[in-house]
Amino acid sequence: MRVQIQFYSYFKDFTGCAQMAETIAEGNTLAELLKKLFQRFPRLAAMEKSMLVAVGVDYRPRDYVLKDGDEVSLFPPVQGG
Amino acid sequence: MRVQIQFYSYFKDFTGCAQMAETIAEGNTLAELLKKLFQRFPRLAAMEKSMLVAVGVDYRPRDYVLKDGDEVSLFPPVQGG
Amino acid sequence: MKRQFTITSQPIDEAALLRGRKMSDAMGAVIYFLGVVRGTEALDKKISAIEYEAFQKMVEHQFNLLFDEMEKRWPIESVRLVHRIGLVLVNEPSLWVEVIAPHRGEAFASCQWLIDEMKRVVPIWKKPIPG
Amino acid sequence: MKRQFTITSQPIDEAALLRGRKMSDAMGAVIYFLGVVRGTEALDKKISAIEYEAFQKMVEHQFNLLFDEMEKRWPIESVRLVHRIGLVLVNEPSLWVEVIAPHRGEAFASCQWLIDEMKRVVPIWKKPIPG
Repeated sequence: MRVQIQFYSYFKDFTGCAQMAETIAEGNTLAELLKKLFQRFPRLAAMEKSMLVAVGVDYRPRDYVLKDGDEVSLFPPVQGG
Repeated sequence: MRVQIQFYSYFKDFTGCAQMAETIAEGNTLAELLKKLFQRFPRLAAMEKSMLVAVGVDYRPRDYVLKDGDEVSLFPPVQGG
Repeated sequence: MKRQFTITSQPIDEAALLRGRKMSDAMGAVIYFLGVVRGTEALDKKISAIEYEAFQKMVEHQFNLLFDEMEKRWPIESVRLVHRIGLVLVNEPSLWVEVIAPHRGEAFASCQWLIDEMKRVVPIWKKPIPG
Repeated sequence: MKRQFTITSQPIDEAALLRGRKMSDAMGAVIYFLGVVRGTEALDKKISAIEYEAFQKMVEHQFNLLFDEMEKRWPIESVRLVHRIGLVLVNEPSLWVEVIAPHRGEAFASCQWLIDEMKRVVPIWKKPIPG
């Protein structure tokens, strides 16, 4: 199963990446995906608490079960206005 | 001693008058002036509670002691905006 | 605090007022409030206009007292206010207010306070004109 | 409730937006809020601009969720909102909001709520550009 991952704002600097694809196991949750990413990107791990996570255009909790083709977006607190 | 009295908004209809002069005694307060006016204009008396009273361009309490030439303004609650 | 107060029997020229806006680099929030004449004063009666009457000399003084207080309470850079008198048709603005402040909290709070206080102390009255 | 949302890399044309205002006879209050880029992000550093980045598809969706909620809470007739992305120079507005309501209480409350919520959930980020 594959999901797309997008990083926004300074998360792009932390990962050196704007967009990537990741293969995950059936039934994996956002929490499990994040754990993998945190191992790969330690600076992202430091932001765990304040990090916002969306799938598609909606915010999702960490126990959200990922589906094939999901577009996951990770970003720091928003600052519009 | 003479004071000028101005009525605004529907107080003009209640008194049939926009502006008038009144002779008062030395040391008279606003309350004493109002008492005289209420005798003359009963419809004004009915508005006693909500009536606003200014001397010149400032609101004044009922115990304000009038001075010769004072411009007293009487009007209903304001409704700007 | 820059302050500008106008009482006028002419329609409020919002575009011209906008062009006249001046603000320093330290300001982050601008609020405009328009009070507009509604066609329904109460649910049961239609009106075509409101006639505004003002005790002008006192209006100006009372606004200045309010501006003094505003300046003490909030770090406002500028307030501009226009109030119409005479006949104002339904759907036309009778009141225009601009407040410029460093942050939105101050802009919102002070603008609301100014309008609330205006409706308490500034000697202007309305007379609805039936439709 | 009429709703209009624009995200743009062009300067906000306030005069054109004003000309586009439409409101019924039952409305008595209009509020405009402008968020403007300040020259001082903090006390110690000057900036010349802010670069705004947005996750546009999600921005639009999140604003629509906020507009849905606004419509449930207040009797708003119309809300229009413009947010700039890309480089916005100091002293230029990055955000323009218009709310039209029957009374000022609803207009102020809903406009403040919308901006507060926007700053909580709408995926837009700032990057200060040193002066």
